[in-house]
Amino acid sequence: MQFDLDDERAQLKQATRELLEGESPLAESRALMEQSAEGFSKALYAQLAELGYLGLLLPEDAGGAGVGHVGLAAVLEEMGRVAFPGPFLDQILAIETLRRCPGDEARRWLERALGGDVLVVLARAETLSLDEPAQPETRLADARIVGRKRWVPFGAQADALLVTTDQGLALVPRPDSGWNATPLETIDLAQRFAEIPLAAPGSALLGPAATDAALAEVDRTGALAAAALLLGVMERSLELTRDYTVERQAFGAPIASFQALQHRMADMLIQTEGTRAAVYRAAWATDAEDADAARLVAVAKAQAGDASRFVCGETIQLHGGVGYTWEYDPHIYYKRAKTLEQFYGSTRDALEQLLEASGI
Amino acid sequence: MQFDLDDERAQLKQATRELLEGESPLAESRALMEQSAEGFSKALYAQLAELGYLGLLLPEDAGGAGVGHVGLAAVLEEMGRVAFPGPFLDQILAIETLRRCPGDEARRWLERALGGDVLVVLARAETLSLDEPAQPETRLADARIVGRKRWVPFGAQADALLVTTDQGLALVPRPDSGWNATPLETIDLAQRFAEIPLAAPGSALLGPAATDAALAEVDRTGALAAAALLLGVMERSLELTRDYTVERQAFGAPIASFQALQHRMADMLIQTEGTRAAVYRAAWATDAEDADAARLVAVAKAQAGDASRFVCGETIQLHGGVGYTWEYDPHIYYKRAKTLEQFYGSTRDALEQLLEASGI
Amino acid sequence: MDLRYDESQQAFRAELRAWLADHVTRPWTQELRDPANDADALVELRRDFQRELNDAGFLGLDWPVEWGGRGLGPVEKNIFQEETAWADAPPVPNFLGIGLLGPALIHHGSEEQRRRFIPKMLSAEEIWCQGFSEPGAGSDLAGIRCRAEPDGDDFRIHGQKVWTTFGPWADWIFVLARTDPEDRYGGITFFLVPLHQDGVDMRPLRQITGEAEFGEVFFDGALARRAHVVGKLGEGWQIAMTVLAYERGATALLEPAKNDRYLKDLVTGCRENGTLGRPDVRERIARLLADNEVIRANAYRTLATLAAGRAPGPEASLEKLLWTEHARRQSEAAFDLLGPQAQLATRAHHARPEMDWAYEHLWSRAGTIYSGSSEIQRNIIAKRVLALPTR
Amino acid sequence: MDLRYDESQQAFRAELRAWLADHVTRPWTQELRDPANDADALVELRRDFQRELNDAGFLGLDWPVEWGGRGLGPVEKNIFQEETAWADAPPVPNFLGIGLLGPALIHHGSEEQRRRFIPKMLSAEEIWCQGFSEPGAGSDLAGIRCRAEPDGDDFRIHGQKVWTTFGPWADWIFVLARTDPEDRYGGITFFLVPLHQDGVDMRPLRQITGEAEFGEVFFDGALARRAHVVGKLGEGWQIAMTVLAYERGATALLEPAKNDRYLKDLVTGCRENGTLGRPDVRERIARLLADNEVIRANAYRTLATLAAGRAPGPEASLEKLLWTEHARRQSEAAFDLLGPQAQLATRAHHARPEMDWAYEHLWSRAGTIYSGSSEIQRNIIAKRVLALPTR
Repeated sequence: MQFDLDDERAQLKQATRELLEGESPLAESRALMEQSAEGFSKALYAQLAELGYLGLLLPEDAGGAGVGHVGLAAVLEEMGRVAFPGPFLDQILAIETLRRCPGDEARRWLERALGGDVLVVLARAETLSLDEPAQPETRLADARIVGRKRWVPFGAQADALLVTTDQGLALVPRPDSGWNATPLETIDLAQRFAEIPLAAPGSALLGPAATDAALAEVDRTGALAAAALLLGVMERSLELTRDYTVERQAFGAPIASFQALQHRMADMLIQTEGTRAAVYRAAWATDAEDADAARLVAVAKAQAGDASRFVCGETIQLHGGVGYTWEYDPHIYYKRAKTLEQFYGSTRDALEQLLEASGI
Repeated sequence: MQFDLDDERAQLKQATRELLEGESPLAESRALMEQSAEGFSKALYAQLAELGYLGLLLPEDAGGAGVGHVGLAAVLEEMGRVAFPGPFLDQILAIETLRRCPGDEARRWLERALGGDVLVVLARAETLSLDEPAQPETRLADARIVGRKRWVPFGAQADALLVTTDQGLALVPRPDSGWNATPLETIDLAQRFAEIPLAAPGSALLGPAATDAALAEVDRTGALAAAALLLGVMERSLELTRDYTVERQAFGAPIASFQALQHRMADMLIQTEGTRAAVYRAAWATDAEDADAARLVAVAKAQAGDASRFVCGETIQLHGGVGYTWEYDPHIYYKRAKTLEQFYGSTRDALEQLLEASGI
Repeated sequence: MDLRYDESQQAFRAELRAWLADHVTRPWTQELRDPANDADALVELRRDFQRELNDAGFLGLDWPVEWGGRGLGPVEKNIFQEETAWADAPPVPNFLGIGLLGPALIHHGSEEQRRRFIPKMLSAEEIWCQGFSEPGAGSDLAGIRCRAEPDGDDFRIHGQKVWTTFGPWADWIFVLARTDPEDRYGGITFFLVPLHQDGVDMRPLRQITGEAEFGEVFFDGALARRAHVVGKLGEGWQIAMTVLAYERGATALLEPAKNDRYLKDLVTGCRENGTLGRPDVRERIARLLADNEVIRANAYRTLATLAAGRAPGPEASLEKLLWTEHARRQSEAAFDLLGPQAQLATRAHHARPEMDWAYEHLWSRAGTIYSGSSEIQRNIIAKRVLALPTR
Repeated sequence: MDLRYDESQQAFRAELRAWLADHVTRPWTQELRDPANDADALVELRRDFQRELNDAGFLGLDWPVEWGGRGLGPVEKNIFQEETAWADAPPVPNFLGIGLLGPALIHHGSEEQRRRFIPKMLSAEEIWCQGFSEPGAGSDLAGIRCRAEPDGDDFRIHGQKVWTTFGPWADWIFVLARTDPEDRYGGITFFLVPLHQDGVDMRPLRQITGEAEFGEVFFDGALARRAHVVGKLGEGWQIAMTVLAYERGATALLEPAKNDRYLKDLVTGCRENGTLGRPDVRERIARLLADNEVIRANAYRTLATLAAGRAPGPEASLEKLLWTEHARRQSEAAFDLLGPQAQLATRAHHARPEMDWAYEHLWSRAGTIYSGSSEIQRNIIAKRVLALPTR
C-alpha cells in the first residue's frame, strides 16, 4: 500500500511546477486573462504540446506519456496553483474523445490536436442553466450540423468542435466565415465560453449509443481533472491566507495568532487535505480500472467543489479589506473555483453519479 | 410600532417564571421525568388549570385569559427554559380543537379539559416516520373507531383522544379496559408518546373538510407554540453555556476568554435572538389576524428548529466532557429540542407551508 | 406588541410609493447593464435622481425642517429604504454625506457650516466621501495615523485613507486626523476637506466585481481650514462614534427589501429552468425566505426600540451578521440553482435581466468584511452583549 | 501510488472474514437491544468474544509472536477493525489494555511485567482501564495532580481520575501519577494498579445515552507496587506520549466501516418510508456517502505512511475531526430522514432493528469532545501543521 507518487510522476509534478512558475506565474496569467484577446499564451501552449503534456493519458506505445490519471492529476494540481488560464483541460478532453472515435478523420484531428497544431473542444451544452434535455436539439442531417451550442470552452478560438447531435457525435471544422460566436463572459477570466450557432458541414464520428459510452468515460476524466485543478486552487489559496495572516498585524499581534482565524485555517487545511486524499485515490482507482473508480471520481468532484467553495471564500474573508480588491489574488482563485465547481459535472451531477454507482 | 410585551403579558411572563422556578425547577422536572410513572406532576398541572393557564387563548368572555398567542408564547418560552415536562401544549391543542367543534359533547369535554379535570389529546399520526398518507387509515363506522394511532402524546394517561379518521374527527373516551397503549420511548424524557390500537366506541365531532380546516388552525398554534418552547430551551442553554465557560478554567484562563468559544457563543446568541424576533412577530401576526400570519408562523417554526439544533448542540460541545454526562443539564435541553423540532410540524413541513403561503 | 405602522407612516409610504412609480422610469439594474452608461454617466443618473428626491422632500427625513429635513423618525427612514429598494431606484450618491456628515453638522457643526454644506449635500451639488479608515488600522478608529499639522490658523493634512466609497467622484471628504499624537482618543479632530486641491491624490481602488467605486486617498499637505473643523479640536473620535451610532438601525429594512427582489428572481429562474418543483430546490428557497423574514423580524424589533427613543439592545448587534451571511447564502443558492447563467458578468450576453447575480455574489463576499468584519462583529457581541471575559 | 492490499493481507482478510461469519452468531446491535441482557451480561458477552478472538490469534496483531501477537503490521490491524465493524461483532472489552498498555509493556515494561500481565489481558481474564484524564486537567496530561507517595518500597496513590472507560468492569488501571511535584513533565510515573483494593472507589459516570460505561475513580492511599512501575520513575509522561502515538492511524478504517453499515440502514429506511426518490433525500445521502469515502481515502493515506514505517503527516491530524464531524452529520440526517423512529430509545418498541440511531446520535455529540475536543484538534493543526504563531 503506497499513497505517494512514484518517482516518475513526482518528477513530472516537480518539473511542471518549475515550468509554470517560470513561464506562467500568476502575475503573467493575470495579464493574459485581463488583456489578451485569446486569454492564454499560445506560445506556452505550443511548448506544452511539444513537451508532451497533451498526451499525458495516452499510452507510451501510442506516443503518449503513459502517466495515467495520477500523472494528469499531479500536473493539473500544479496548474490549479497558478490559476493557469486557457483550454488545457478542454484540449485533453477533446483528445480523449477523439481517441475513442474510429476512422481516419478522427485520427487526423487527434494527431494535429496532440501536436498542438489545432485547438479542438467539445460543444455539448444547449441551455443557459446547464439543465440539459436528455437528447441534444442540435441536428445532424445530410452532413450538415444545425443547432446552437452554449458554454463552448474557448469556442471562439477553436479550429474544430466536437458536437453532440441527435445522431451522435460529429466534428465541425471552423467554417471559412468563422464561428459567429457570442462570448458568454463569466466572472472567471481564466476560462472563455462562447455561444455558437451552427449551420455548417460536419462529419459523424460516433452513433448515439457509442457517443454516450465514450462521453461517459471522458466525463469521468473531466470530473477528476477539475477536482485536481480545484485541489491546486485550494492549496494555493490556503498558502496565500497563511502568509497574509502571519504578516498582517492587528491589536499588536499577527492576526494568524487569533484563535478564530487559526481554527478557520485548520478547517481550510482539513478540506484541502481531504480533497487531496479523495482526488488521488480516485485517480489511482481509474488507472487501476478498479470497480469503484466511477464512484470515487464522483466523490472527488463533489468533495473538491464543496471544499473549494469554503476554502476560496474564507481566503477572501481572512484577507479582510484587501481580499475584495482586484489587485490581490484571492478573487482569481475564488472565481476559478466557481467555474470548476459548476462545469465538468456539477456537484449535483457528481452526487447523482455517486448514488447511481452505489446502486441507490 | 412596539415590540415589547405589554404590561399584562409581561406580568404574566414574570409570574410564570416565578411559578415554574418555585414549583418546577429543572431538578424537580428531572426527577419527575426520570422516576415518576406519569412523567409530570399532576398536582402542578391542577394548579396551572386553576390559575387559568389552559385558557390562555380563550377570549375573556368565554372564560379565558384572552392573552392570545403573544401571551401563550411568553408562557411557553418560560416553560422551555425549565424543560417543563408533561402534556401542557398537547392539552392546549386539544382544547383549541374542541373549541372548534359544535355540539354538546365537545362542549362538555372542553369544559372538563379547561378545568384540568381530564386529559384530552389529539391522536393523528399513523406511521413511525411521520410521513403520513393523505387520508387516515383509521376508520369510523357505526360509532366505532377502528385503527391504530402512533406518537399519541401522553396517550397512555389520556382520558379521551381526539382521533382523526376517514370520516373526520372523532372523540374516543378511554375504554374501561384502558388503552392497551405501547410506549414509544424516545430520547426526550419530557414527552411520553404511545402507540394506541383502537377498536372502541367514539363519536364524530367534525366531518372531513371541517376537520382539515380546524386542524390547519390548530396546527398553526402548535407550530408557533413549539417554536416558543424552543426559544426558551435555547435561551436557557446559552445561559448555561455562558455560566459554565466563564467559570471553567483551562490554560490559566476562563475558557470563555478563548476567541473560538466566544465566536461560537456569539453565533448562539444570534440564533437565539433571531428566533425571538421571529416567534413574537409570528405570534403578534396571528393575534392581529394579519394576512401574513401563516407564513410567519412557518418561518418561526423553521427558524426555531434549525437554531435550536445548533444552540443545544454547541451547549453540549462547549461544556466539554461534562456536557455528555447525564448529571449535567445540557442533554435535557438537547433532547427536548429534538422532539420540538420534529413534532408540531417538522422543519420540512414548515418550509413547505412557507412556500405554499408565499404562492410558490 | 404592535407591529403596525401608524396612519401617518402609512400615508408617508403611499406618498413615496406613488412618487417612485412616477420617477423610477427605468430600474437601476437595467441602467447598470446598459453599455451606453459608463461609470460617469451612472454617477450623473444617481445625482439627478438624488436631486429629484430632494426636491420632493424625501431626503434628510429625520432632520429638522430648518435644515431641509422633514422632522420624521426612524420608521419613516426605513420606509424610504424599503420602498426605494423594492422600486430598484438609483441609489443616492451622497448617502455617506447625508447618513453621517449631515447628522454630524446638525448636532456638532456651526451654524455657518450647516448653511454652507447642507443644501449642496442634499442637492447632490457636492458629493461627499468619508475619510475614517486607514490601511493597517482595520476597524480600530482610535489607531488612525493621518495627521493634521497647524499652518497659521489652518491645518495641513498628511497621511492616507482607504476604502473611501465613492471617492473617485467626490468633491469633499470628511476626515478624522490626528491633532495630538499623544492622546489616543482625545487627539483626533473632525475635518471637512475639499478634494480638488493640491496635496490630494485620489486613486480608484478596483474591487473584485471589476468596478472601482472605492478610492484610496493620499494627503500630502492638503489644506484644511480651521473654519471647517466640526466641533472642537480633539473631539473627532467622539463625534465619529456618536454619528456612527445614528446609523444603527437606520437601514434595518433595506436589506430584507432588496432580498425580496433577489428571491423573487431566484424563484422566477427556477420556474423557467423547470426545477421549481424539485424538493431540494424548494427547501433551499424556503430556507432563504425564512432567513429573510428573520432578518425583517429582527429589524422590526430594532426599529420599535429606536422609535421608542431607546438605544437598541442585542438585536442591533445581530443586524449586520444576519444580513451579510444571508446575502452570501442567497447568492450561492443562485449560482447553484440557476447554473452558470448566474455567473455571467454584468454586461455579458444572456445575463439575467432583472438581477445581476454575479455582481451580487462577488459583492456578498465583501459584505462580511467591510464596516467591521464578521469576526469583529462576533468579538463585539461576545464582549458587549454576552459580557464574556477577555484574556 | 498503489492502494492494493498485498497477497498476505488479502489472505488475512479472508481468514478473518470466514472466522467472523462462523463466530458472530448474533449482531452486537441485537444483543444490546435484548432486554434479557443487562449491563453485566453484555460485558460477559464481550469478554467471551475477546477470548475466542484471542484463541484464534486475532489480537495483538502487530505484537511479537512471543507475546501472543502475530508480528503483522498496521494494515492488518486496520483490516481487523474494518471486518469486525462490518460484521457488527461484539467490541473487545480490553481495547484500552491491548491498544495502549500492551505496547507500553512490550516497549517499556520489564520481562516480568510482560509475563504477568499480557496473557491475562489478551484472554480478557483481567480487564484494564486507563487512568490518564483528571477533572479540570482536560487535555493537558502534563497538568495531572494525582500523586504517588512513597510507602516503603512501594507507593500510595492519592487523587482522582475521570472518563475511565470501562472502569466499572475493570480489574486493573494503568495510572499516570506524580512522583515529583516540581518537575512538570519529568515528575510523572506510569503505574499499574489493581482496582479491587481498599483506597479505590470507582463510581460509574452516566452518559447522555443513559449508559454508564465510564467511571470516575477516587484514590485514597491505594497501593501501587514498585514492581508495577512501567519504565523508570519519572518516565511516565514520555511513555504515555509514545504509547498514544501508537494509536495514530491504528483504527483509521474503523469509522468508515461502521459508517458503511449506518449509511446502508439509512438508505434502507428511506426506501421503506418511500422517500428515497426525493432529490433532497438523495442529495443528503450522497453527501454522506462522499464524506465517508473522503474519510476512507484519508485513512488509506495515513495507513500507507504507517506501513512504510514513517510517521504520518497532516493526514493523521485530520482523522478525528473528519470522522467525528461526519458522525454528527450522519446521525442528524437519520433523525431528519427517518423521522422520530430514529429517536426511539435503544430498547423502545419499534426501534429500527439494524441500527441504534438514537444512541449513535447522542454519542456523536461526545465524539467531538473526548480524546481531544474538536477545538483542541484545531489548535493542534494550527500549531503543528500550519505552524501559525501563538499570541
